[in-house]
Amino acid sequence: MIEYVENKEVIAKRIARFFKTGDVVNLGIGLPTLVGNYVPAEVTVILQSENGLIGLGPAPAPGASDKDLTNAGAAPVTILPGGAFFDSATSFSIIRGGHVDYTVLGVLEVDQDGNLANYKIPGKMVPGMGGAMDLTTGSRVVIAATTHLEKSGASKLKRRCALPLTAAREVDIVVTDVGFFELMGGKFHLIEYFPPYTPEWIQAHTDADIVVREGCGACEL
Amino acid sequence: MIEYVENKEVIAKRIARFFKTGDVVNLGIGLPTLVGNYVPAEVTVILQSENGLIGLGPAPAPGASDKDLTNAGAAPVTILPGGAFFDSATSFSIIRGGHVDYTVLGVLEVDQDGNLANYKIPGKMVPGMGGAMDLTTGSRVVIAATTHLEKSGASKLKRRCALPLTAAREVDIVVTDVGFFELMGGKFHLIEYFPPYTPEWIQAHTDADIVVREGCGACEL
Amino acid sequence: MVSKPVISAAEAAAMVRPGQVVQVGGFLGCGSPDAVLGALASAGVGGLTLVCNDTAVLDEKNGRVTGVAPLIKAKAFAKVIVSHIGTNPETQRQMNAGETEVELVPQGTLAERVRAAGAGLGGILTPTGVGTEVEKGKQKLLVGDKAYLLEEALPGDVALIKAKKADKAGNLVYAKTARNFNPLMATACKLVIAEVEELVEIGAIDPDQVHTPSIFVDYLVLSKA
Amino acid sequence: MVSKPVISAAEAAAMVRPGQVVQVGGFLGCGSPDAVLGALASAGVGGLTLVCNDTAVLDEKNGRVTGVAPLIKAKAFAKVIVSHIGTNPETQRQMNAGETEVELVPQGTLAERVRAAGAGLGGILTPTGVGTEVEKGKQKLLVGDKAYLLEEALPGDVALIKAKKADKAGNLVYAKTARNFNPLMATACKLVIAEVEELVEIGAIDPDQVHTPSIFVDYLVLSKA
Repeated sequence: MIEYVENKEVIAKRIARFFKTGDVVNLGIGLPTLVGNYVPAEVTVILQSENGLIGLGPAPAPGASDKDLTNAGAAPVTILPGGAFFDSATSFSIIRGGHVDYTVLGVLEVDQDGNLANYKIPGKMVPGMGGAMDLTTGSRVVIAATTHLEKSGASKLKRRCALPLTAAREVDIVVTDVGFFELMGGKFHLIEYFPPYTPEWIQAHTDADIVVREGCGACEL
Repeated sequence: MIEYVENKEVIAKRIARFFKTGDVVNLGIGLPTLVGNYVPAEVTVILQSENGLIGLGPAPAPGASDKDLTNAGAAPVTILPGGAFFDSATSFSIIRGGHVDYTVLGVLEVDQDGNLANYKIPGKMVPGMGGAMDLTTGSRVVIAATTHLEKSGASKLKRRCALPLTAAREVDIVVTDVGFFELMGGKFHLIEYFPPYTPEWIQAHTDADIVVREGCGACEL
Repeated sequence: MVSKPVISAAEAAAMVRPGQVVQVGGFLGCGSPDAVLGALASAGVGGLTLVCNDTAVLDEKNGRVTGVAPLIKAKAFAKVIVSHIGTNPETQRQMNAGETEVELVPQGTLAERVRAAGAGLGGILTPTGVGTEVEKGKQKLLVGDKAYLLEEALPGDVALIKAKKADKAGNLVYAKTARNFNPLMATACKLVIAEVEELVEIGAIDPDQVHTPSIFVDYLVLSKA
Repeated sequence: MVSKPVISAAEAAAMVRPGQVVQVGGFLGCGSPDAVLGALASAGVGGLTLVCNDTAVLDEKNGRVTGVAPLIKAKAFAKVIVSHIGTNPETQRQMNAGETEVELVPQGTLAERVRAAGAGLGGILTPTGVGTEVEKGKQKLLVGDKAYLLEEALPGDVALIKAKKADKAGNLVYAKTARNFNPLMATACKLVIAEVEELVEIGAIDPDQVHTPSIFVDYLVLSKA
């Protein structure tokens, strides 16, 4: 009997492995931000932040923050040598224009048609979409990052999103703490599972159509 | 008997008097460029050039030209302190966005409905519209600058343009070497005449409907 | 070049009339014209429509109140047009209580709508929002075989923006990510008031490095006057 | 940051394939990538579509031949999409003789169409050209009570652009009016080759003063290599 234990590090670690040197990546607020901590030292990704910079660096040393230099979550950040600042129109030209390779974002719901909801629970919580709709529309690869189950035990991967959509059929990859999935033909295709979870456990605990891709293997993270 | 003698200086001098300090002005290639020579010393206009600068200065001293600094006619120019350079999208945002007060441009034909033709004589000469269509669409006041008669003696002011239009109903003011006209209600309204020409001479030598505005007076230039 | 009047934050705030559409620069407070916004909150003007990236941060427990948040609290706005309200719970409360109308716009669409107004365009065709609630009430057009929403230009009456530096003619230079919507709003409004930290002589800014040309700017306010 | 390959003008020219849409920066030759254009003329590629502000200056009598003019003379283009051909009589001759197709586009519309392609927009609504021959074959739309033409995005295969300075990552800074269409074309094409006069180390350009961020640029060519 496998017990589910939420594990955000596993998600961040697996996502970090997708990137190769030179890729332009936008990491959403929250869980996706963790991905930056696990990019291998030999890979140089270029981080974009939609509030207006490319070449995002690590958090500043204590006391060294600059009121004019924040990320899209208003946290103080730094810029790496060779980075650049620009206005919001240029920022979203970069995003919508297809110049971002990967966008990683958090999820309220994601379904097997590649739909994603994360900006609005009508009547309850309405943070707004911010840049997420443009990011999912424009990025070459959209990665949804999410724990596999709600605290309640409900599946975050759905047959069909019930909440208002942030992105219609835009999600390419979903990485949870039990495995990584590609979206294709209206199904979640399991590409890798993260032990102790097994393909059987994943199918039993996901309220959606899952295909175990030929060659699907275990991935230790 | 008054004999018509082409006089471009008169046109340039009269146009220069329209401006007040702070006005943003675009002067087209050719005759309109002369206007810059006659702006009164106490008036500071801001000249815009659609190839990407604001704060156009005088021609450089001989030997001091910069290959990277030209006007829209590819002539070497200078920039005044407080000027700025920008790309072509920004340049036309300034123009189309209504941030240019006056545009002065040359004419093949201008008619009493405010139509203007200056970019194409089908089968003969097709220079292209360059920035003229945007300039006439976006500028607050469009001034057409033209000699009153062709070399042939034909009227440049028409009832209806025969050539393909650069601007449809966009011309506000026409200044020729015999007088200055406002376009209103499908007629040329004569506001000032330039002696030795008289309102009667102008009406007799213009193939269009001319109203002599009440208070129309002589203007010595 | 012609010099622009340098006025106080209070004088700037007094130019904002009830019912106007006010575009305010800043991204969660970074790059907001705080002195002018403070004066505007004191002036107590109401019934405004806000165009801004977000309604900034209202987290009084932790002492973090940024950008337009005090004006939200003071109910200066009848309507807000923004991409994000998640860091200002008061906006959401007012929305749910029917006190303030909230129009949520994707951030890139908001940027293009403001830019389009400044550029004299009627609007733009964006793929963003197709297949979502954002497409409600909008024209959908095909270009080639791809669907786009027609998003209309969004002009304003007054732009309250923030730059790092101005010359006396009003040429502006922004700093780092405090740039965001500021240069766009400078083009899109009838009246443009720029708050700056530093004022330099005309000619002191390299014309290749001007972010907002002077002709867009009507008044200057010094952040600490 | 990742460094971009520095290649020769001939290597750059060899990347342009027959039949491609080539966007070339420059305004009557000011800000054109002359070394790359020279190599392209030597390479003798044909059947291209040119997107450029104009067809530059061809005035051999007075020794003035700039920008794309030699390529026009060499009949490299099956089609040119430009705002102006008045300073290159050979373009007009080829047009009248039916040798080259010429599409004239208002300059501001050309700038927005190129920008729209780079920005992932399907197109823009512009008032420019309403009531003229430019509106032929285009959708006319009302926003409020004003008429606009729908002008579609204009993407390219290859951008040949010119900047004053690059760092090794490919961040670009333009000089004066040599900027013109260059930054727009950098965003709108699959392959972007930037000719520069000066190459500096990564970190030597202030990130607030970058005109074209490095991610748009694929290759660098030194003007005098």
